[in-house]
Amino acid sequence: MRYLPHTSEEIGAMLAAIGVDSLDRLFDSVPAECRMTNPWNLPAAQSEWELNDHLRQLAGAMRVDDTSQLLVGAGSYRHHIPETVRSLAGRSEFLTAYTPYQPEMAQGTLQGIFEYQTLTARLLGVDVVNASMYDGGSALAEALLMGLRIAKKKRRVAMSKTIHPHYRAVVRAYLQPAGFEIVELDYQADGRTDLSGLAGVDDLAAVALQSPNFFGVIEDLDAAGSTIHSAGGLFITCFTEPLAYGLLKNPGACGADIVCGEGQSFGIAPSFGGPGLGMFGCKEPFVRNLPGRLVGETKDVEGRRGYVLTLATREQHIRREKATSNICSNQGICALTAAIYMASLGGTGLRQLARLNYDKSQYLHKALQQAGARIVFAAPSFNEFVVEFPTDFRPVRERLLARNIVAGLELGALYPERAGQYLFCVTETISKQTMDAIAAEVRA
Amino acid sequence: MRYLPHTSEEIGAMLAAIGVDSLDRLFDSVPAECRMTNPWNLPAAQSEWELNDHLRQLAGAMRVDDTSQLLVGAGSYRHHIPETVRSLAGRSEFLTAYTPYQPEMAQGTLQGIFEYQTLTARLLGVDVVNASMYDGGSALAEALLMGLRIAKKKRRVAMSKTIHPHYRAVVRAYLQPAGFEIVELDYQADGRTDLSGLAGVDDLAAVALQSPNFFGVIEDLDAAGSTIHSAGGLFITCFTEPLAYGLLKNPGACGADIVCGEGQSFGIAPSFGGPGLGMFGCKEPFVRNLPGRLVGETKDVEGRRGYVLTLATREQHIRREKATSNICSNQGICALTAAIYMASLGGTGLRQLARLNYDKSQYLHKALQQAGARIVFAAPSFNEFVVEFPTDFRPVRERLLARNIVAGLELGALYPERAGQYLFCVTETISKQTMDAIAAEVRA
Amino acid sequence: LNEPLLWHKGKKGRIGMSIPESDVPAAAIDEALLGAPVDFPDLSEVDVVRHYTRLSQWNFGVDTGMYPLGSCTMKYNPKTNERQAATPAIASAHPMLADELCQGTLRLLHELQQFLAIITGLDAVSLQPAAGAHGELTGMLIFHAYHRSRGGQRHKILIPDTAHGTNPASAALCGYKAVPVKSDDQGMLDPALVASLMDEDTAGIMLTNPNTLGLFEERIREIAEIVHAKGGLVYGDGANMNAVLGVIDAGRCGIDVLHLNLHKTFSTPHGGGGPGAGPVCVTRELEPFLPVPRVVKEGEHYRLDSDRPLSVGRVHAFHGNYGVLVRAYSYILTMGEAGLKRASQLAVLNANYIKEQLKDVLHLPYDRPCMHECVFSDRNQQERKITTLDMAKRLIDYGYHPPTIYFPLVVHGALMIEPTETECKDDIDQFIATLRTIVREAAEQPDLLRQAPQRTKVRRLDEVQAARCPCLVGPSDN
Amino acid sequence: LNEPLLWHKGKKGRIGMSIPESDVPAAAIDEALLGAPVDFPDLSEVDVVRHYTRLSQWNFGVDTGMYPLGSCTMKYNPKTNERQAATPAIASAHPMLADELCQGTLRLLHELQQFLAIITGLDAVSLQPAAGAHGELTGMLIFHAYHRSRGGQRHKILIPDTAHGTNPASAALCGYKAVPVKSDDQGMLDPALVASLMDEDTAGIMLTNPNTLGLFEERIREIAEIVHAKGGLVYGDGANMNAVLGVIDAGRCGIDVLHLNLHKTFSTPHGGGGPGAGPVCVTRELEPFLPVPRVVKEGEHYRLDSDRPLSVGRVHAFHGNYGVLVRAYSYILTMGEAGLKRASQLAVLNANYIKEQLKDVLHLPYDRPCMHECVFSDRNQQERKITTLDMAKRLIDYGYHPPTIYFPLVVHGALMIEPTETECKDDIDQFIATLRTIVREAAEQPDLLRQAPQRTKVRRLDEVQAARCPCLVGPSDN
Repeated sequence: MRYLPHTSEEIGAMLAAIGVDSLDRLFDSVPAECRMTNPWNLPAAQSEWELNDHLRQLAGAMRVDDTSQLLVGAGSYRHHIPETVRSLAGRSEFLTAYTPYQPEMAQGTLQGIFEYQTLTARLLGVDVVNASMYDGGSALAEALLMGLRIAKKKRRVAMSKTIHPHYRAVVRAYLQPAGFEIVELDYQADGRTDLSGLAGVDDLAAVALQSPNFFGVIEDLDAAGSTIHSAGGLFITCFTEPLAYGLLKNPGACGADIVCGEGQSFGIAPSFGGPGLGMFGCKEPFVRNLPGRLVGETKDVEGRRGYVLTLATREQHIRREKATSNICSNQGICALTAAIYMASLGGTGLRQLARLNYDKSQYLHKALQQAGARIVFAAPSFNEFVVEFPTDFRPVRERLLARNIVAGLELGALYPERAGQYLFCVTETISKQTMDAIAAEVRA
Repeated sequence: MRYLPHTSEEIGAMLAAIGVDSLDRLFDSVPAECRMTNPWNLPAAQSEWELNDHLRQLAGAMRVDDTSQLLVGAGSYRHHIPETVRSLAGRSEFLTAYTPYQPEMAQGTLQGIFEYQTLTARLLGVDVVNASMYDGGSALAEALLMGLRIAKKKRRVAMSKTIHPHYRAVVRAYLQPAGFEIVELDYQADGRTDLSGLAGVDDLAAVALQSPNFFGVIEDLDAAGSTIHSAGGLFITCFTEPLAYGLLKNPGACGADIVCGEGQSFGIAPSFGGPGLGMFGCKEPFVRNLPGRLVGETKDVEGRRGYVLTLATREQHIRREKATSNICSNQGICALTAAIYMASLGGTGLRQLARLNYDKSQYLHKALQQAGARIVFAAPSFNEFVVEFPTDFRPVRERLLARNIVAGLELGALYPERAGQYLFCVTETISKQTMDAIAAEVRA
Repeated sequence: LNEPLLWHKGKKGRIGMSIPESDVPAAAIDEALLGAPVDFPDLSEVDVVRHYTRLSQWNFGVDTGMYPLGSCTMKYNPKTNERQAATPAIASAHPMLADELCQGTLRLLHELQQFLAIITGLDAVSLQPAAGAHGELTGMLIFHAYHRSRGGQRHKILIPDTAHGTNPASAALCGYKAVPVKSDDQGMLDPALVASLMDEDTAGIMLTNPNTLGLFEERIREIAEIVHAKGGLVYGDGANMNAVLGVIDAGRCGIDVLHLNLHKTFSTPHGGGGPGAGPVCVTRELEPFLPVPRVVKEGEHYRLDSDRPLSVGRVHAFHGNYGVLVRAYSYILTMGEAGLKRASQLAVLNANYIKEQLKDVLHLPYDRPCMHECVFSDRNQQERKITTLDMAKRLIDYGYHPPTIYFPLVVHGALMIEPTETECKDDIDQFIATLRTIVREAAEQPDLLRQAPQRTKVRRLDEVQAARCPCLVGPSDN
Repeated sequence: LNEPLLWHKGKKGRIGMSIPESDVPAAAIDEALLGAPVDFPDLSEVDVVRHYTRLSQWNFGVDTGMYPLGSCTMKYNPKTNERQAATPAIASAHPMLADELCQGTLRLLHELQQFLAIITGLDAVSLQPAAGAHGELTGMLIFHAYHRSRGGQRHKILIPDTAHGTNPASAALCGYKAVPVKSDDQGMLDPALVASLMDEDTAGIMLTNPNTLGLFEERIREIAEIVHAKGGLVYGDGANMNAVLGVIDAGRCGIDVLHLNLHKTFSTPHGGGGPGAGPVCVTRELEPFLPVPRVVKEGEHYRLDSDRPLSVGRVHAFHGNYGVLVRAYSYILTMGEAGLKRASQLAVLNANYIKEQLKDVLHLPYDRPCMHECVFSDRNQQERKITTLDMAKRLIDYGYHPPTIYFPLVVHGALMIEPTETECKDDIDQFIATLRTIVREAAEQPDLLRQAPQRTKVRRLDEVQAARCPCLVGPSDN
């Protein structure tokens, strides 16, 4: 077996040095009643070539694949990924390293993450960003927990119904066992969150909004911030499409106290939903409440600049019973990937790409309207929007699928009140030609 | 443009430092009558994503591709390539380096090539091996030129008609302008070279054989060596399938003076015929006649082991009018790839894989015989052999092609006397199932 | 060679990637929505390539050399796993599509769940947790949902001092108060002590087995019976599963919930901190509480099922770190049953060999057969005022990643060595010889250790300063 | 860190790759055919991975930093080119299949031929030559076939001292005797001198333009007319084409045959020595002599044609270094017309900028506008007995690959700097500053240079010893 280097002579010599006469005897401390007795009957070991064939077969079972034109976002976005990003993030010195507990031999990871924190902070308009969380959903849950920690005795949070339904499910799973109460805020006819209900809520630690929200609608964060702060809550925002902030005013500038979301858009393959990248930042005063790892700058004994994991006292290594969070890893290589992607785009490219997503999305917006469809929400959107068709869209969608175009996501399962409406996403990967084909098929 | 870093401000500053007022003025030394005046009308610059699509389209135009079962060798072999080989040889420190003219910053390439030379020498049974040549064909031409240099005044060489026809074409192109004479040796009914004609040839510098030869037949190198040496020629052997020497007696052990051939089988993708790897070695007394680069071991000023390019006085850098060869590059990364592959196989794996090729080839051999086909040559073969079918094979081959199986290479274009006969190759990539399918189709 | 920070490179107007030409008209946008341009540096492609190539050269990974980081299981990360995860149809798979459009990715989920159930001896698996600690949290959510379903919520949980570090925090998230359980002088849990602490307000116990001393909890079954008798559940932290593949059956041990670390036992790369994956395996009785959606197979069709009223809900927006799951699946298929079992045998062989070859020079607090890792301490070096940290840093100068230090907490000055099965005897012998050299240096030239490392890009860093005045992002106007 | 030679690693019985299980019976084999087992070391996969990962760390490539190696054009090698060349259907394409089975690969050949013809201003192209020197040889074979076709073979060829080093050897392979042509004190060829040497036994001239001094041969057209008038042909070594894309038209210059180095001008990686590719471009008149097979397009179908009676034959077993051709094709499509032309402008800008910024401290033998590279010498440093070699080695300590040294031969102690267009001004400014520092060190602390390099894995190596007692392979019984 190519991963197991031991020859039988070596095993013999090592057993002799240990003073045991067989490999089995190494496990004498495991009592019989704890032993595995059933054979596993796993599939026979496959050669590298059989494995390649097997995965090719699984890939062949995907009706939608990388050659499809995909107009679905809803928390996972197909953007172009430069070969440089794949190639650099794949360098084994990054990929096969552990958490940088020995900073002298991990300055690559550490400087890379420090740069990630910095670029992400600039993108989101916050003062500090951590070294990343699991994903957008758990990041939001952690943000609300953080809000509750900051607010000390308060036990209630609110979140908008326009937040990704899966994220809200994660929040519920995280918050309910400890007995926190969650208020869900409904949305207005224009697709933005209705904050009017907040007035009557007391004991409110924090309120969370998503922008662009699940419907693709850009929330009025400026106004929301004032309302939420007046209601005595911390203002938390989340996102699923960070590219939006290449064009739109960022949450920090709108007064958000904690900003989190999913960074998969930035150079990370969708991979059926993971690994992604929980981006997470906040205003400076809250830095010691921040969950997750942080990389900080310092100096070595000779005064040279260097980077280390820092503020670990918040973590479980040091005072395990006092830890403020159980998070003890980050999505390291994903954060580095996003940093490489952000560096490749640059400020100029970021604006240009964000603008392109917006323009293309607006193009489909209009083309569908001209084909007789209705854009459901009046508030502005970035690269996603909800559409209602004059007639049953299902056969049209099926015909488009036969042409390898995946036209939108039906909303009924997630929002019963929106059954028959579709959430469309248009990124730079979608050509005008595809959008024209969709409009033509709607008309047909 | 992402490969061109200059901003217009920078260009302005640099022009000012040079004292020229535009980029065009940098080319003032080019007279008008030498200038390019036609527009090129090249296709518009493509984005990385358009390029991906474009190559995908070219790939789509391949009727035979990586998913096909390919039973054709004839100088290019499909073997499995481990992901490790791709991944390591693709490391940019290897790939984007130049020839190791500055050995202090190229010890990776140099030690890698030194190891390549060593493993290849062991494989071929020769004393020295160079850092590689362009391919098997040009290596053979260079071997004959080397033979002529060693033999000083002699002007004649002989080569077997069982050498790959393309290699022979290359030899003719290289040798004829300088007026060297080439005798072609016919083959016997058993598929081995007929050396009886050599007796009457004088002025003979060298004789070249291929084993396994183009028909897959294993030549009797021991006997050939004696005959050739008695005729006063140097004994040169070439090969297209180095894997054979994992099982068979190597040419050095059979008395060959110069051994060369194509190393593509060792971890290098066929890539429509190139880049491949001209393997080239010889007995020790001829080392200073060897063309191409050589890496040698030496010591640094502190006595540490290190590697350098050596014996460069044979080369054109130093005494350009006296150079014994115009070769001034090697197939560096291909040689390194082959070394990684040889290291991955090891001696044990090499034997096992060679044996597997032999066994599988013998299986098809028998299956086709049982289906009524005739194995044309009686002499033993390694992983290729020539078959004649009782009836027209073309419709059978077409049906197999429809099942994505490429069954053999018709020989008429290369050997008119073998029209209607097929050269089959079986490597470890061909399953018993495929071979059974071929036999069944022949029977049908 | 130094490499500046990203924002000290570049010039406004450069670009490092291809942006497609627009094929649509520019659309109007409300100016009030627009943000200020984001202050990212503009770099060319070669700027980016060189920046990250250089950064990578300051890093040490498993591909660079031996990484005997105890508890982290830094085994070799096979290259073919990377290839499989990059399969275009899989890497581009969208997580929100209808089941019939993504049967391939669903099938892989279903098969991997089955493999992990078989391997652990438990009955049902959720692949959603994105890391070990996330698996622990999921396990605690299951404890909580289970007790709630039985009507009476509980408020405490037993956690031995030999359990993994994140266990208390994971339990706290569910409102459980951690009750510490001390290990005995053999590093073992004492059933009598557990019995004295276990009561009907205690949700159960969270233990790590093999524990963080690298020792097998021999009386686990007895302990489980005590906990079960009081209506509690047993959580087994499976982070150390690499020691006991094919040896233990978690079900027969009495474990109700167990998480695995795919980035440890199942060879997926650690990526400088993640992503990992922490699947949770449970008994049949607890299956209804697993996160949704569940992948179910109906005939030859795979389907996502969210209709599980007792479920804890979702712990991840989608299906967990799917790309990591693909790598683990690839590893399991490559190793097969015999290979996986052999891996544990050799991992334990390597650890015991190191233990035997070093225990005459390094203090071994628990001198008994270990599993896949062994724990020394710096007690023998104290007289020269050499610490575990000094020895660790000196190993760097010899080209090794240091072992885990100062963990587990129950050993003062711990040095926890886990070689893994992918290290060969030659390399282990060389590592042993190096540590013996360092021990000699500690006695004869202790300053060599205190000044280490010397050959790295930076030397020892001021961590106190970093934490006192945190500098977590670069300056914003440059 | 050191890394032993491969054969000092491993243990008999290990394996580093997957070998399929046999699904057929073992066949009989004549024992007389069998060889002794080959003495390769047996290694595990991780042994192999670490060995080559470490070796790679001792190397310096374009991705590592600036590589201003004159005449070699070490520009950035785009990553997307690697992806395209690895396209499975292309990388696995077999070269002996019928045309209708491989239309995709044939189309690429045909299009690339057309692109290169357009770019050079010549009419027909063969992609078969596997390197620049191979292209030269092919060019000489064409010269030879051309003269033979006209009935009279010729025996001499003119080769300026500013031509590339391999030119004489390439010509010698065709039996031509090289007649050297001295350049004038401006580094230029003098038409009068050419006229005096050219006769009807001379096959033609082989010149390099821009020449190896980085200067454009201004009187090339006049020279070509002289050669043509005597029935000779003009070979243009296009290795320096990176300077003049879109500027010169080889046809209008009077060049009959020209080779390109795809691994220079067209960005394909050098691979530590190869593979390169050296396509040959010719005038319509010489097309019949190009190597076979030719790719021809008939309607929408591509076909290989070998029926060319005047052809020089084959110079490669198949289609040349096809994988390299794919990369060049990818580069041309990415750059487009404007991008390629811009590349030459910026390459020349960078070289002239360096020349201007250094000529006050380094001796510049030919002080005139250069093309894409500039040539200094060590004359100013001679008084301190500091050589070009010393300065080059000192650059290594500062993290740069040194320029080309001691070439071209017409400049004593030459230091030949070619920055290429992919280096940005910041990095060039830093390089200039470093060279200025080294010049200062040469005056003030010359031993720093003589002892350089200090920071590399090995220091200066004994090349004399290596050549005197060559050790070209490792010992065989270890």
